[in-house]
Amino acid sequence: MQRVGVFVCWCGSNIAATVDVERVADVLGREPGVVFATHYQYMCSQAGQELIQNAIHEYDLTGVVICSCSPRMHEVTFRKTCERAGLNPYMVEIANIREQCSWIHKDRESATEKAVILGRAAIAKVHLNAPLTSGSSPVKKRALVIGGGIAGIQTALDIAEAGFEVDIVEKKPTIGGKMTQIDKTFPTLDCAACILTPKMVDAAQNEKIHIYAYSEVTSVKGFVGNFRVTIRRKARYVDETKCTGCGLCTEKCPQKKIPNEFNLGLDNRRAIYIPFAQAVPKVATIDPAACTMLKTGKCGVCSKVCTAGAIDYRQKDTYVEAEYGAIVAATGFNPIKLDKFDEFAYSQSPDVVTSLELERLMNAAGPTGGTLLRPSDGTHPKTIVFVQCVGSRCDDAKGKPYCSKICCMYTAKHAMLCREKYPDTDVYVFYIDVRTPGKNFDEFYRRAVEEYGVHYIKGMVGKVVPENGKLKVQASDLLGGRQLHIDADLVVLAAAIEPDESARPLATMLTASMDTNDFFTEAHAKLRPVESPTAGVFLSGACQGPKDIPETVAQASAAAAKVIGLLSKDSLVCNPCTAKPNELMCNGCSSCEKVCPYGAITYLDKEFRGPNRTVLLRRVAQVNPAVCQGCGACTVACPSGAMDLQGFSNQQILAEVDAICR
Amino acid sequence: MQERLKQKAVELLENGGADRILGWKTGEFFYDLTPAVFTSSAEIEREFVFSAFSGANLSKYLIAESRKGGKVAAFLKPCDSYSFQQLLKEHRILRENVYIVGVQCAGMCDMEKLRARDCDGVTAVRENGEKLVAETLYGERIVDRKDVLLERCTVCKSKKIVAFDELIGEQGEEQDLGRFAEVERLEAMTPEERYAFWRGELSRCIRCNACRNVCPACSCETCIFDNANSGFRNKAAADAFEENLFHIIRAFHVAGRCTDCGECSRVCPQHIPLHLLNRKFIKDINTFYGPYQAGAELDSPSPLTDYTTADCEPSAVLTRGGNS
Amino acid sequence: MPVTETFQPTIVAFCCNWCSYAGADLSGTNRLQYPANVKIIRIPCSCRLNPLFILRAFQRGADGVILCGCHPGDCHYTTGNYYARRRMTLLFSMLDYLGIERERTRVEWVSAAEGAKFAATMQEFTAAVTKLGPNRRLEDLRCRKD
Amino acid sequence: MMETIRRISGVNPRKCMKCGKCTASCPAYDEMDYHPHQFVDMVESDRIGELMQSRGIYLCLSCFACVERCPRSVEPAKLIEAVRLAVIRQQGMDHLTPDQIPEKLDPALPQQAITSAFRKYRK
Repeated sequence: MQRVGVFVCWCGSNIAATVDVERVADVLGREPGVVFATHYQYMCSQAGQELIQNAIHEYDLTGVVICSCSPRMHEVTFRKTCERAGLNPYMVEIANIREQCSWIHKDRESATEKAVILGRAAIAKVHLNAPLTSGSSPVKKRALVIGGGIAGIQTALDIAEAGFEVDIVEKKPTIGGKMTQIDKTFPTLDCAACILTPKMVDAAQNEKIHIYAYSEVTSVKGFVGNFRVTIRRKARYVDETKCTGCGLCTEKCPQKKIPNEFNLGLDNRRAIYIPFAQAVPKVATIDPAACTMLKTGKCGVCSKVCTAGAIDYRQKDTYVEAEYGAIVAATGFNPIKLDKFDEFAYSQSPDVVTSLELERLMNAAGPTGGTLLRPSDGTHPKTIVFVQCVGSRCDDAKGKPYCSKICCMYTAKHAMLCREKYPDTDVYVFYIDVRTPGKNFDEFYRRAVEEYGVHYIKGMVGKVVPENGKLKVQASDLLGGRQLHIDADLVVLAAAIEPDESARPLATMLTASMDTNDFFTEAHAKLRPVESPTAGVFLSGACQGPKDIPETVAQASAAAAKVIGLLSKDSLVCNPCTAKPNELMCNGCSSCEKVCPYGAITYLDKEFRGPNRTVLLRRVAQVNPAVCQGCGACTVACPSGAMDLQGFSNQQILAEVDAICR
Repeated sequence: MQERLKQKAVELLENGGADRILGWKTGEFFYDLTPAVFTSSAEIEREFVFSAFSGANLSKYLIAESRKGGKVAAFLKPCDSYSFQQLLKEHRILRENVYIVGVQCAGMCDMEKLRARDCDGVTAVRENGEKLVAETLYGERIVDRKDVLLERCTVCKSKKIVAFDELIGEQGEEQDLGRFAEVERLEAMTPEERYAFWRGELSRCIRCNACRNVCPACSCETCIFDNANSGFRNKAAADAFEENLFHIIRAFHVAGRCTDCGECSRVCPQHIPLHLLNRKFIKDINTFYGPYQAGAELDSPSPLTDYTTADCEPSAVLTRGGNS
Repeated sequence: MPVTETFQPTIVAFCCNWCSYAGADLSGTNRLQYPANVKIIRIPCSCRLNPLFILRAFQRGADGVILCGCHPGDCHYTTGNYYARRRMTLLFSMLDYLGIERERTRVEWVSAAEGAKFAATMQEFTAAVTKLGPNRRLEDLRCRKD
Repeated sequence: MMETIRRISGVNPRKCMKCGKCTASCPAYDEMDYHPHQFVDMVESDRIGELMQSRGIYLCLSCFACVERCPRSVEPAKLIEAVRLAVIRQQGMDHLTPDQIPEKLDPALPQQAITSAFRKYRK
C-alpha cells in the first residue's frame, strides 16, 4: 500500500471561491492509504512546494496527489518538486480541480463534490503508480532542411556556422526559391539577387552544408534525435559532377518553345536548361516532358555539344537514405491561381499580370531585359492599375481568409519603382486597407504617395474589360464617393499567397500538424513560434504563415537556434511512459506491431519454460523504449492484454473509472 | 470417408510424413466426438472416428501440437482451415511442423436436432448419402441430413479449404447461404426487443467458459479473465452485468479475427446463440470497411489493425436506419 | 428504478492528452460551463481507450461514456484516432445490437482550440443521458430485484 | 427593423470589410442615390428608413454583380431586395383605398379594371 499525501491548492480564489478546499482535503484525507492531506493558498509557490517536500519527508510519502490546476500547467513543476524530495517524479498525480472544476461550475456544493471525486480518482491511480525512470536516446548530429529558399538557406547557414552538418533538399533544379525571382526588396530597394546570390554561394561552398537540389523527401521515419529520411534525387539526365554549367547545351537544344517557369511563362526556354545565371548548383537539367531524345530516342544534340560528357539520357532517380537529429520545414509559398477571379480578366488579357510576373517584367534578367513593357504588344504602359487583396481576406469558398501580409508593401514598392523609372506613367493603387506594420514600412508607403505621386484610392476594382488594346477598369472610390472608369495599359493583381502544395504531404510524413489553410502549426502561437508540436521538427519561413523577407530570415535564424540547441545535446531524455509487453502473456500475434505508428515493436523468438521441464520457443513482442512515444494503440490492439502502457496502465485507468463511478 | 482418412493417417505415420495425427475419437457417447492425438497405427485403427458428428474444429490444438517437436498431421474441414490460416497469420502455429490434410465436409450434425425428430435413445447413426439412418432403442429412423445440421452448417459460408498440404475429397467454393439473416432479424427489432432478447439469452450463461476454451481465436497465452493483473478476473460474478460484460468483451476480442466457425454456439451447454454476437461484428466490418473474411487470406490487413482516412464516424452507427 | 427529476447521471469522459484534454482546459480557462456530472479521465491518445474501460464504467454504474480525441488527421501520434474510430464504431454498433441505448456512448473530436465545442458537447451529452435515465445496462435476469 | 431586413435577406452586414468591390462592380452606379456599399453600411447602422425612401432601391437591376464579386459573401443585392420587400409589406401607404373607389366609378369602366386596379395599387 502506498503512503499517499494529498495537497489541495486554493489557487488564490481561483479554486477556493467555488470549491470548499478544506472539505476536499478533509474528505480525501480519509481515503484508504492517504496518510496526510492539507490545503494551501498556492501550491506552486516556493512555500507551497516546500510544504510538499516537508510532508514527503515527515510522513514518508510514497505517492503524491495534487489537486490543483491542469496537469498541462504544473505537472512538470510538481514532479520536479517531488524529485527534489527524493520521490520518483512519476509517483505524482494531478487532479485537475481548476480548469475542469472550479472554473466551469458555479454551485459550490456540486463543485466541491466533483473535486472530491476527481481527487479520489487521482488517489486510486497513484496507488497503482510505479516509479519510472526516463531512458535516453542519442542525438544524430545532423540536420535536414526541406526547402532551399531564403528561409532554408539562412537556417542551413546558421546551423553550419555552429559546426553541425546540414543537408538542404530542394525540389527545383536550383536553390534560391522565390527570392531569385524578385527584382528589388522593400523598404530599402536593394536588388534581391545582390543580397541573395552571395548566400546561395556561401551555402554551396560551406563544407558543412550538402545541397540535394532537384530532390524530394519521400519518407520520414523515426523521432526526435533519430529521424531516418529517404530523399529521392530526381534524374536530371545530366551528371552533376561533370557538368561545368557552360550553358552551351541550353543554346543548341532544338526544343525552343518550352514556357520558362523561372520567368513565369513570360518567355521560353529549351528542353535542357539552367534556370538562371546564378543557379546553385549551376548545372543543366533536361526537362523529360519536353526532350525529344527522352521521348522518341532521336536527337542527342546536347550530348554531342557537351564537351564534359555530362549528358546521361539513361539516368534514373536515385534514393539517398540519411539520418538526422532535427528536421526543418522551409517549404515556402506560391501565389494562388486566379481562375476564380475572372472579373479582372487575367485569363483574357496578357496585360493583366500578377505582382510576381511584374517582378520579372522589371528585372534586368527578365524577359524584357528590365524595361517595363506590356506583354501583349511590347509598348510602354502609361497607365498602370494595381489591385490589392486579390484572393486575400476572402470567404473560404472564394479565396483565402487570411491577409497575405506582403502585398501592401510590395505593391507600394512596385508603384514607387514604376513612377521612378517612368515618371510619365499614371499609377493607381486600389486598396481596402494599407497595412504597413514593420520597421520603416509606413514611411516607405508614405513616400510612394507623397514623393512619387502614386494615386492611392480606397476602393476596389469591380471589373476589367479588355477593349481595343486598353483595359477598361471600373472601380470604386469610396472616399471620393464616385465610381471610376480608368483606361489602363497594365493591370497588376496582388494575388494572395498560399503554402506550397508539397507542404501537406510533407506534414503527413513528419506527423506535424497543419491549420485549415495548410500552413504548418507552431507548438505555441506565442511562446514557441518556430517549433512544430512534433518534437524535432522546426518551421522556417512562409510555410508557417505569410512573411516578408526580413521576417523570414529572422524566423529562419530562430529555427536554426532551436536546431542547434537540440543538436548540441548528446542524448535526449525519453518519455518513460512507454508501452511494455508482458512476455509471459504475449501471443506473438503481431496485432500491436501493425498499429504502432513508430515501428517501435519488434519480435523475438524466446525460450520459455513449459510444463514438465520442457522448453517452449515463443514469439514475443519487444518495445524499443527510445522509439515508443506512448500513444497506447498497441495496448488496445493486444487481445491478451499483454501490452500495457506505463503511466497509463489498464489497471490505473480502471481504478480511475471505478473511483469516478463509485 | 472415415476409412479414407484412417488409411491416410496410417500412411502418414508409417512413411514418416507425421509423428502424430490430430483427429477425432469417441467421447462419452458416440455422438460426442472429441479431438484426439494418435501416435500409432493401432490407435488409429481402434479409435479414429470421422462421422457426421466430427464438428470439433481441430485447428486450435495445433498451437500447442506444432510446438511439441516432430511433425503433426491434422485433418481440417473447410471451416477449420479458415481458423487454421487465421492462426498462421497471427504466428500462432509453426507451419513447418504441421501437415494439413484437407477434408471436404457434407455438413456436421446436431444431436439435439436429431433427437427432436422422434429419435430418442439413439445408439448409432449411419450415413447414407443425403440421409442419416439412426438406430434407436425403438427401431430405425431415417432423417434428411439437411434437417439435422448444426446451425453453422445450414448457413455454411464456404466449402473451400483455404490451407492444406493435400486434399481428401473435392475442393469447394465460397457460398452465400444467408448467414446474416438472423443478425438482420435482430437488427430490425426495436431496442426494447433486442434488449429483452439478449437479456433472456445471456442470463442463462453459467460461465462454464466452454465457448472460450473451444474458440480458436480465444487462444491467448493467458486470457484477461484469468489474469489477476487485468482487473477483470473475478472469482464470483461481481454484479448483474458480469457475464454480459464477459460475452461482449469476448466478442470484441475476437472481432476481425473470428472466422465464424460456430464452435462457441455448438459447445454452449445453455444453447446461447453466441455466434450471433460474432456475426454482428463480421457483418458490421463488411458494411463499414468492405468485405472481409478472417482466415481467407494470409496477408490481408485485419480490419481492426487497419484504417482509412475516409472511415465512417462512430456516429454513423447511431444515425443509420433501422429501429431506434 | 424510477426516473426522477433529480436524477444526476454519472458521465465519464475520456480525453486525449493533446487535443481534447487541452480543449477541456480551454473551456475552463474561458469559464464555459458544463454540468458537474462530467468527470474527465486523461489518456495519452484516443487509441488508448480500450472498449473494456467503457464496459467497466457501465458495469460500475456510469450512465454515459464519451470519448474525445483529436480530429481525424490531427492525431498527435498521426494514426491513433483512426484506430479508435474503428474500435468505437464497432463497439457502439454492438451495444446498440444488445439493446443498450445508442445515446449513452459517443465519440466527439475536439481540438485544443475548441473549448466552446467541448463545453457544448458536454452539455448536450449530459442532457441526452439525463433524459434516458439511469443505465439499465444488460442486467442479468437472475439478479432481478423485483 | 434591422432584424427584419437581416431575416428577410439572410445577410449579415457585419461581414462587410468595406472594400467597395460591390460599388466598383455596380453597372447602375450613376443612377443610384445610395450605392451598394452604402446600403450595407446603412443597414448595419440601422438607417433603413432612409433606404426605404430611396429611389435607388428600384434602380438596382438585381444583376447580382455585387453578390457575385463580394469577397466576403455579404450579398448587397439581397439586402436591397429585402428593403424593397419591406416597403411593399408596409401598411398604410396604399395608392388606392376602398373609399376612393366610388368617386372613380364610371359606367363605362369595366368591373374587372376596378378589381385589377385595386389589386395593383393596394399592395
